[in-house]
Amino acid sequence: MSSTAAHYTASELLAVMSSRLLKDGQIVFAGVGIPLLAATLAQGTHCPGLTILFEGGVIGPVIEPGKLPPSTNEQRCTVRANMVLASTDVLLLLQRGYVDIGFMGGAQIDQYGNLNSSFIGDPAHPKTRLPGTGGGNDIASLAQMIVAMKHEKRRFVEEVDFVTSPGFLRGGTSRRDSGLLAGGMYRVVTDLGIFGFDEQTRRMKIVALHDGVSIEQVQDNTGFKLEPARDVEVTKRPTERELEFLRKLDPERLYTA
Amino acid sequence: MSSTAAHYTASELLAVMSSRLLKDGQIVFAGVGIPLLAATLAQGTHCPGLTILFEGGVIGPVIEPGKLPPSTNEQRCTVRANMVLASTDVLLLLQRGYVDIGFMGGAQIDQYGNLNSSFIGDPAHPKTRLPGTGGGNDIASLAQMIVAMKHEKRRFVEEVDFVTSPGFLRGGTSRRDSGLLAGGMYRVVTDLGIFGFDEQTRRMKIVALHDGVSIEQVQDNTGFKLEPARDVEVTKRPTERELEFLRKLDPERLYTA
Amino acid sequence: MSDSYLDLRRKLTERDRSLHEKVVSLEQAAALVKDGETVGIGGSTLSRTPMAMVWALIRARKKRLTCARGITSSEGDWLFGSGACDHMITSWFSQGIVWGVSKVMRHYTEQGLARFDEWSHMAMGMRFRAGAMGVPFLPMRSMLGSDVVRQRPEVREMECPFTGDKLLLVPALNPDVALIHVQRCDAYGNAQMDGLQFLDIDLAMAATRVILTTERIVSNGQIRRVPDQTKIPFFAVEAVVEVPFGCAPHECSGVNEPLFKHMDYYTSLVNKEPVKGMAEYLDRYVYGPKSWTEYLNLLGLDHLLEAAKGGRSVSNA
Amino acid sequence: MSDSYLDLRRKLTERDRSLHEKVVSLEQAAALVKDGETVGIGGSTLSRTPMAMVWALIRARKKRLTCARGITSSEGDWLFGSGACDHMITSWFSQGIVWGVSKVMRHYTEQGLARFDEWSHMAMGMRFRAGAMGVPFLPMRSMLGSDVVRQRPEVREMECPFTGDKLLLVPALNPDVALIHVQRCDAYGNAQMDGLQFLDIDLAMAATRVILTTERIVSNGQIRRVPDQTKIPFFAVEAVVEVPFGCAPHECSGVNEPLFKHMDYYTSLVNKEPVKGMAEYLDRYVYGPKSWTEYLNLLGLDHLLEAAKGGRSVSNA
Repeated sequence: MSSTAAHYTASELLAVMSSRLLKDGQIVFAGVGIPLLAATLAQGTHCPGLTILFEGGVIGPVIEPGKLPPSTNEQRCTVRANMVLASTDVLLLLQRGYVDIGFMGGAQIDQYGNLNSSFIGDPAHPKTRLPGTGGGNDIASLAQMIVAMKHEKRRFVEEVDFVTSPGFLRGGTSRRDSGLLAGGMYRVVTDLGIFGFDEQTRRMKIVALHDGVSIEQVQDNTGFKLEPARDVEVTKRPTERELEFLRKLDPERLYTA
Repeated sequence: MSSTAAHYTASELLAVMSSRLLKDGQIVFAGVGIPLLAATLAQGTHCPGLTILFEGGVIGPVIEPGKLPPSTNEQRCTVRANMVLASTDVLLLLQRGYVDIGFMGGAQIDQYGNLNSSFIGDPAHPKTRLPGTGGGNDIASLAQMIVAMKHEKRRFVEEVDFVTSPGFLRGGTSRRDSGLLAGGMYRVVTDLGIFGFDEQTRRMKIVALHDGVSIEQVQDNTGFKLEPARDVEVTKRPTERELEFLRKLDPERLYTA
Repeated sequence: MSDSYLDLRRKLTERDRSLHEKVVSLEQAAALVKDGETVGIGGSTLSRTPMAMVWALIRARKKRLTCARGITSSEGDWLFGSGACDHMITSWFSQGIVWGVSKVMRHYTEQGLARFDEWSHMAMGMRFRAGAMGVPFLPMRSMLGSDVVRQRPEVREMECPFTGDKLLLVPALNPDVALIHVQRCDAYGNAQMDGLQFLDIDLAMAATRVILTTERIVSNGQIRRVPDQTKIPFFAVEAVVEVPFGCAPHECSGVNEPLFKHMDYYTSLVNKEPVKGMAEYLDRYVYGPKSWTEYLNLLGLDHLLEAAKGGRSVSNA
Repeated sequence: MSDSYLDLRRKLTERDRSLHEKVVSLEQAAALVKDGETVGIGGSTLSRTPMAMVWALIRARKKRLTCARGITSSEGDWLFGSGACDHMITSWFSQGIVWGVSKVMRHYTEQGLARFDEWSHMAMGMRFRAGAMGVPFLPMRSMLGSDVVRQRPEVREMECPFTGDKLLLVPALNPDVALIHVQRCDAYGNAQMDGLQFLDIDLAMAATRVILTTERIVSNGQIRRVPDQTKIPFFAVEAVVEVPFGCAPHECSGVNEPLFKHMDYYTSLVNKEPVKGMAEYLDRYVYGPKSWTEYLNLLGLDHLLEAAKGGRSVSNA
């Protein structure tokens, strides 16, 4: 491994690890930031046939290095796309079942994979009003999810203050019982490891650790008890090729600093 | 009155009389044949600001003399239109309330203005299976209606074999009770006269007779009892200008023979 | 039609939805349709009917298809008369207003040989739209009170929980396959269409898979230059067939007007004797020719070019 | 919002829906919006925001507006900060992802000075679509189970009478007026738009009346040459205002990219002191200039031309 590959930021690690979870031929509903970088990286490496959808109403755009869109509702998202359609209709593709993976970032997540981007504190008298769901609730309600986020104790809480985007709600069959028949949390990717959810309890578990990270370190940074899966793997460090691709894509380090 | 105006066909009479019922600025959902001729004639005479909608998905086309469309789902309908949209969406304009008048022909009508274009005889074992509703049911359910048709006893029946396009159903408040909150039959135009519907009973009544037509003659050609309105008017004969316009519009006499 | 929500989703995920070439022949496309399937037919009345594909299905001797279309014209005659289809779901079924009532439709429905389920045109639109949206129904305000609704045990009436209004709920219609003809698409199936869209976009998204026929295949680069003109995304499409004049004798907007003389000949032949006339027509025009091009030749190049002149010039006005 | 079906229809019929010219000034258009009305805002986040119209409403000292938009950006700040609006109905409300959480939104919502009703983005789309379709609700499958739905007494859950699935019914949203910016329209209001449509078409048809701002007014003849490109019909439109760069400092597809430097300046100013910073900004940029052109001048011609270069070249790739 070269010296370039030896140095990378936490964001670069997130992007690389997430990209490796994507499979060729998948249709991925991506947010801007790490998800878009990761999906574009996947296209450039092992997934030439991956299709990106944007919430603004875009199918299959080409992301130009150095011209990352500032939101999924901006004209840069439409560059050399295969199709541009109404936002409602691109969201309905989730409901129809056309989307393999919903891929977004997260501010706060709990043991059942529920995400909060609405309120810190009591929603009736919030300490902080956050921007809200956007399409996050729809994506998380209707597709298999990958979430990429920094691993901090204040972000990994036992129970989120507010379920903006549903994971497995209160675990067990509660998601399906609520009427959410499809989708659900698949993986959470952090700068410490990769996490999945138990098939029965739907609680978060450790699937893999990044090189040099211990289970204790993960547990210390998590606000609830994390069980390891039967065989916790160790991920392979980002390669030079992956990092070069990312740095070309985001030369100003808007999302990878 | 010139000698040209003295001679006209029953179809020409229908087109002229119907056109005079239209008001400037109205939005008219028109079928091909007499309705389209009448609406175009109205545009050329007293309604320059009349807008025609077609079931295929057209707003505000310009009908070229000699190039009448063979159906409302044909490209000739789109010529110099203001907008072309999905059929479902043009039909939804009826439901939204954007259409002042639905205007169509009829094969069989009853005393409450119900139209049949589906079955002659028992629907379970029909003597004749007719083509069906198309958008007729939607138009009659959602807009004020003008119907233009030949006045024959077999077409003006006490009760239609099958209610394809609803008039006032079984009279009284039955239309509204069925959930049809808006619209309803406004006028039936025939080669004998113009007919409306009683505000209470919703039975058909005579509003006007064409020049030289008697109430007896109308009753003889009608399969149910027709009450005259309080003041039955006599319509003014088609003018030379109206007939010339129609003959220029349909030089091959496809619809006016 | 009675697939559960998860079944409908599963059927989509079973297909290869990556951006890949899917250009095939008419015969190969016909082989993708199985006997007994529900087939949604694009276009309306005489317009943008995927006639070449219907022709190919009949030649491939399909059986027991259930077909659904907004408004049904002579392609419905063909489907009933050939025995390919014994069940039409549509709002209107004849050959076209100018030819009166189809005697072929009458023969098959009045004799109980085939089924014609009548819905209002908007109801057909709502059923495809519900299917496209991934919901089991949509609410609407027409068809209520009429005998059309009394013939349709598939619907439900409800009292609106918000307003108390009476509403009609029509169930989603998710065909196994949709046949759609467009003016142009790329080899992956990104389709752009001109003029009237009819119900085609909802139909495409409601169906489990789409077979596209197209006047011409253009490059993906051409599609990507105007992505806001793409109406059907490649991942909904299973096969692409390039078929010039693929709607003849019906029209294709900007390409050709209907071949009226052929339609006149056709309707007089089959309406005189619905069974024998249709057998004669199918033998000569559907089973007889070796290819779609030979079929077009039978229609007559002069007639075709005249119709094409009318089609191309429609927006000159 | 609680109008009955017949009330909604009546409001449409009260308008002159004939094909007539309706070009007015920004000030005249602003006078068409009444205090307390519900205003739907077209575009999304930083794109095709009808900023000139929002600017004009604030200058006209509108009060107690309820505003609804798919995704809300700095125009929401302006509306809260100016006192024109005390109630936003939207799925997301900040200045844009790159600037973090809006301190203006936080100040007004956390202090209870204004209301921010949160719906999922698709729910906003469904609410406008229901309004556009003339139905009181549409069914959907997201928001269920989440706390977002628990905050929304407006919705109903139902068990599907066809499938038994649990569904969420969201009520139609029919704004009194919709503000929509397009690349071009004619003097009658036939509007054509390029690129992302967002929720605008449903919003236009849901609203009782539409105020269009447009980069340029084209002839009706130009519209009629490509009627399948018209997205909003003239009869939905009450007023047309020609406003070049009418979305600045936001973007308009093919016209200009966002004016990022101005947005950076704006966010740093208002997020430092949400009330005082906003007052300063509004004084300088909204109340101060004599005209929209003078406002553009304040943004800086160099900045504007740079953004226009980016906007025009976006499809060159």
